[in-house]
Amino acid sequence: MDFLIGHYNYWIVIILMMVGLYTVISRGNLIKKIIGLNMFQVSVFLLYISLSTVEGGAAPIITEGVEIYSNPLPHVLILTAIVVGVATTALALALVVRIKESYGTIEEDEIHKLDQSL
Amino acid sequence: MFVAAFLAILLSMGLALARALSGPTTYDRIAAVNMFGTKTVLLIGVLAFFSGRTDLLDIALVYALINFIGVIAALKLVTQGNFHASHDDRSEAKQGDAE
Amino acid sequence: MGYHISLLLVVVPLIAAPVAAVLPRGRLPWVLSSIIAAVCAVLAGIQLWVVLNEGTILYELGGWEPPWGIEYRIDAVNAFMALIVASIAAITLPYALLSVEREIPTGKIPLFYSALLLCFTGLLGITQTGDIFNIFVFLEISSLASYALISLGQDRRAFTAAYQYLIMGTIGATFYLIGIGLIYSQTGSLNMQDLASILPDVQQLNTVQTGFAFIMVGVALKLALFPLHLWLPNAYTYAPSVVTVFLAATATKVAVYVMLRMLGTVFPQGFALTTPFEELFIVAGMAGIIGASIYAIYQTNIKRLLAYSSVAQVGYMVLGIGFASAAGLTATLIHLFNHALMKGALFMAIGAIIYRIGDCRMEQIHGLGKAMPWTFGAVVIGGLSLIGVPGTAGFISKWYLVVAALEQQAWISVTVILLGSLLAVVYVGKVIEALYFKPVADTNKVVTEAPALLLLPTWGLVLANIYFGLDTDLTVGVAEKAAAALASLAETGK
Amino acid sequence: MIIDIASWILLLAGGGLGIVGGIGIHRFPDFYSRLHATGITDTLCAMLILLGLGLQAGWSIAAFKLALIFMFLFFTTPTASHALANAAAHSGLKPKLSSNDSDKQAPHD
Amino acid sequence: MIDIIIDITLLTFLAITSVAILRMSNLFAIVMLFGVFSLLSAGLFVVMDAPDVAFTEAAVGAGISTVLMLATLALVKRQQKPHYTEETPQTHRPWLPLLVVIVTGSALVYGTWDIPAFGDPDAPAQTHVARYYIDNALQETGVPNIVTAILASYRGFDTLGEVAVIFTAAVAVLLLIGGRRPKSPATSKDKESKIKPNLILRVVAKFLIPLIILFALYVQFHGDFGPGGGFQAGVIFSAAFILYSLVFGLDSAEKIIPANWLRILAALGLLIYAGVGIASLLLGENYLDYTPLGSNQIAGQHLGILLVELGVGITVAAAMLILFFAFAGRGRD
Repeated sequence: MDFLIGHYNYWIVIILMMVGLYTVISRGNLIKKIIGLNMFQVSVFLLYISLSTVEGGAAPIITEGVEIYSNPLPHVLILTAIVVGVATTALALALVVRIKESYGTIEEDEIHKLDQSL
Repeated sequence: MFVAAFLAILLSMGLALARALSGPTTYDRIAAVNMFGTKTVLLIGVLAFFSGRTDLLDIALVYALINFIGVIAALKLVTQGNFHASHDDRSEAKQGDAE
Repeated sequence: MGYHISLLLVVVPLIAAPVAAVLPRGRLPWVLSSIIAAVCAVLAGIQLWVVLNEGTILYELGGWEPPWGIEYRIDAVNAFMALIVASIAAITLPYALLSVEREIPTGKIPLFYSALLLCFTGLLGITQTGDIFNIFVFLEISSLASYALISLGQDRRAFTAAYQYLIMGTIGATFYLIGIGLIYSQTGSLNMQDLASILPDVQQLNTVQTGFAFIMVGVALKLALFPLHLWLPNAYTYAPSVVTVFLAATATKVAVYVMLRMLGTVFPQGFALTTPFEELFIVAGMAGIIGASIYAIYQTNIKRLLAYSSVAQVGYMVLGIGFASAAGLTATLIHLFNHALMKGALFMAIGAIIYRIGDCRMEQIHGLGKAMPWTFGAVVIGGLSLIGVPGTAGFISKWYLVVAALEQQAWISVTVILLGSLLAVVYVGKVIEALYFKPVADTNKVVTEAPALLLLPTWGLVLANIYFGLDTDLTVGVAEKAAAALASLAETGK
Repeated sequence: MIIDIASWILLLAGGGLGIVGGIGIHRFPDFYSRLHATGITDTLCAMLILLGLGLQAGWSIAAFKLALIFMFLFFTTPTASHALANAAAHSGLKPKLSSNDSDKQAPHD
Repeated sequence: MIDIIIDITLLTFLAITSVAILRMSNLFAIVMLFGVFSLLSAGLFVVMDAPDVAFTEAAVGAGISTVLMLATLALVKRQQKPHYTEETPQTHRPWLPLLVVIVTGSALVYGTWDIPAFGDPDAPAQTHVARYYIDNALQETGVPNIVTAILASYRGFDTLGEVAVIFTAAVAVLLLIGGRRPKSPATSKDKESKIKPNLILRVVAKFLIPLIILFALYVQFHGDFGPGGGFQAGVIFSAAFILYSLVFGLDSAEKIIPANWLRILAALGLLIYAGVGIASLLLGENYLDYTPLGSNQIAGQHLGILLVELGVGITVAAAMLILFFAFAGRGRD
């Protein structure tokens, strides 16, 4: 039981990651792929923050009378990773806009067909 | 007592989520997402007092703000179909499709 | 001030990038970028000299001792890689001026150079740092910049190529991030040296092994290891010429470096042997050499042909890593350098062709060998180097690779390496045949030699190919020292 | 003590309203009645809970922040509901009692 | 105990949402649900004692990303295709992705089998480097918020890289969809003369925007003591202008902040950050060592962190606005 509670977070996070990854690699719609990629990344953030949690800990802001803090280092790493995530998303969306403008579609299959027929 | 509030909020979050998933119209989803967001704000507010870290209220504040902007943006997309006009110039958006 | 060189190498282009973005249109952004690249190449040269003569450079960023702060720890490997990246950039930028003016809309040129500088910063940042998370950050700077640069190609397929690269690259980076997280959960550290001292005690844990696997897969995606190479051919084919030159000569090389660093420094030596990874490296390397070379033979677009050949060359490098010996590592490092020279030269020559005739499909260049003798001379010598003809740089790297394979008595690998060269003869032969032995395509336009500003950098690299094929003291000497640095660090586990 | 009890009551009432709203958004037959359920209970529920928390906070910076959140929600929830209903009505969504509205009928432009 | 219940409930909600996103085909609904996904994960970050991360994820994931996705949907539907928001159903080769996912997932389950239990205070992650920060950050930097101390000082170079990443994104998006055609004055005049029916929204927005900007300033300068800092403040600041632009139109927003100013500001923020490092070099210390900036270590660190956070805030705010304006302005005639 302890093992289960101790790992519940990780396993749900793994499920989330895999749903995200599956969305990226199995769907043909370019926007949906990006959303899947985002879900994948956010789940990785959850993994990191799960690693940083300490039982009975408080947020890592030094306060009088608080002894136990959660681990601040993964927080910092994930702050950076979130920024990287939004940067990637913005760039990917911009590419989708351009693809739509030049191909008229955002479906992978149709784009592939258009390229073949060239 | 906080526990009761938590449970109530979680329950209504679940119900809102169910509506957001089931639709059926786009507006239903937006309304449900908005409600979900409000409940998240409250959850964090209660959490802030439960754990005695009132710093967390800043986050609740950001949630409220983001929720508002998200809803406005979604509405703008649904009603106008573009992001550059000022709000509710509907007629223009309809003919603006040709490039 | 000498002490700060390793840092300035990264910060100087980082500061130049935002400046370039706000400069007015015209040639000013190009002037700035060229100066910066030249400065960096000089700095990288000094850095290598200092490292070789005075030993490892340590630099504590923010003045915080590692592992609390981020640390630069420059040994021969870092310095060697930084020199490759910086000197390629310094040669590419003079070449860029005309090619960019032809291929990029005028209004976007300042931003183009800004993105190029950012990409350059990211690559240098990866080579310099001694912190595994810092690698991730700079990896993303260079990746984001390169997605944008690739998408600027003239064909609309550039957008899809960039998109595909973005998706696969981000999955790779995220895998790398997962790997770091898992390693961190069992070690509590992000500093490479610190990890190297902690990991031997925990290396039998599932978490560490899985973390290692995720890091390797993530990096393999970035370096386009066969069969994870799917993004590369399109990206190289449709990117603007300059971008192809720069990325082909540097980006995958830096990813190979990250893999080397992880295997050699961070993880205990022999760690890869406890997992099925060693075999995987050799198998993937061999599959890459054969598979990608065969693909290359069937291409009709020269850029695409060379892109597949790049995938094959990555196979050689990974094969060298797979031997897990000092000789193998030396061969990999030599090939890193030589391949940067030959692919740089080849893609520059292709860029010059595109500059003149706007295309680089096989049927378009039929019989042009006489019209553009210098450009196609560069193609021929680059091609010979790719095959590994004695007297060219390519021969040296193949030679050391074969020696490393013989040392292990890996006969299959030796066969594959030779077979790879044979296949290279076929695809390079196809290009040369088209150039000199096919009748001129019946277009009426008169094709003249490419402008000198394009030819000079190209021939710079071509001559380097020949020079480093004859005089091996520099490359082999440095590569041996670098390989020794990797191997010895790991052996003592310090 | 009195304040504590009052705050508990407010919290509970807010929580109860939240559930009612949740059931409402789930059970009502069409969009407008569902909006009615969320829009009204949401605002009141949020106010009650924030007020309950405010009593806990006393006069402090926390109370000020609560007031700000309160203001935000007070303005945003009804505005959003209003805009939403407005948009739905303009787009031709009719209040009706059948539940087989499909997504496709939702006007996208 | 209640912590764990909330944690588990929110995780379950997340799992449900993610599966729903995978299965749905209406892109608009997917984007809305992604907003929920992001908000939920931000809620989880709060529960797991990571307020700074929650702050950022809410502002960026639920805020900026969602708005950008909606803006993209608006652009993507422009050619009249009846089902622009529907993705076409997938039929081909479903087994390969499934195989990849199963292999990766199993590897992760294998990998987390002997990972320290959730919340274990003796895990290696908690005891090595992190311990040092918790014990010494306040004395060495004078900043009670350890996250800020690490972000801006101990790992300040990472953050410089992060600012460079966001700057790269701005450059990249400008390269891709920034160059918009000059608009004909006639159409914008048309817009001015239109009746503006949604009065309530306008009034409320006018009232809220100053408050939001005030809040952004508070977050910017309060980051040393509570959750927040340059990054979050930058996003909130840009949110105020995004709201303005949504309600009053892009043209009016661009009148307040012209596009080329934004480009200069984004570059300026990055230069401020990098420049602080150069200042430490000139004062004879290592790059980004803030100590020589002040009379003693604490004062120097304080000033350094303040300046650096300012640089972050400026670049982030400008870059976010560049992103939004580029998407919103695309396709404007």
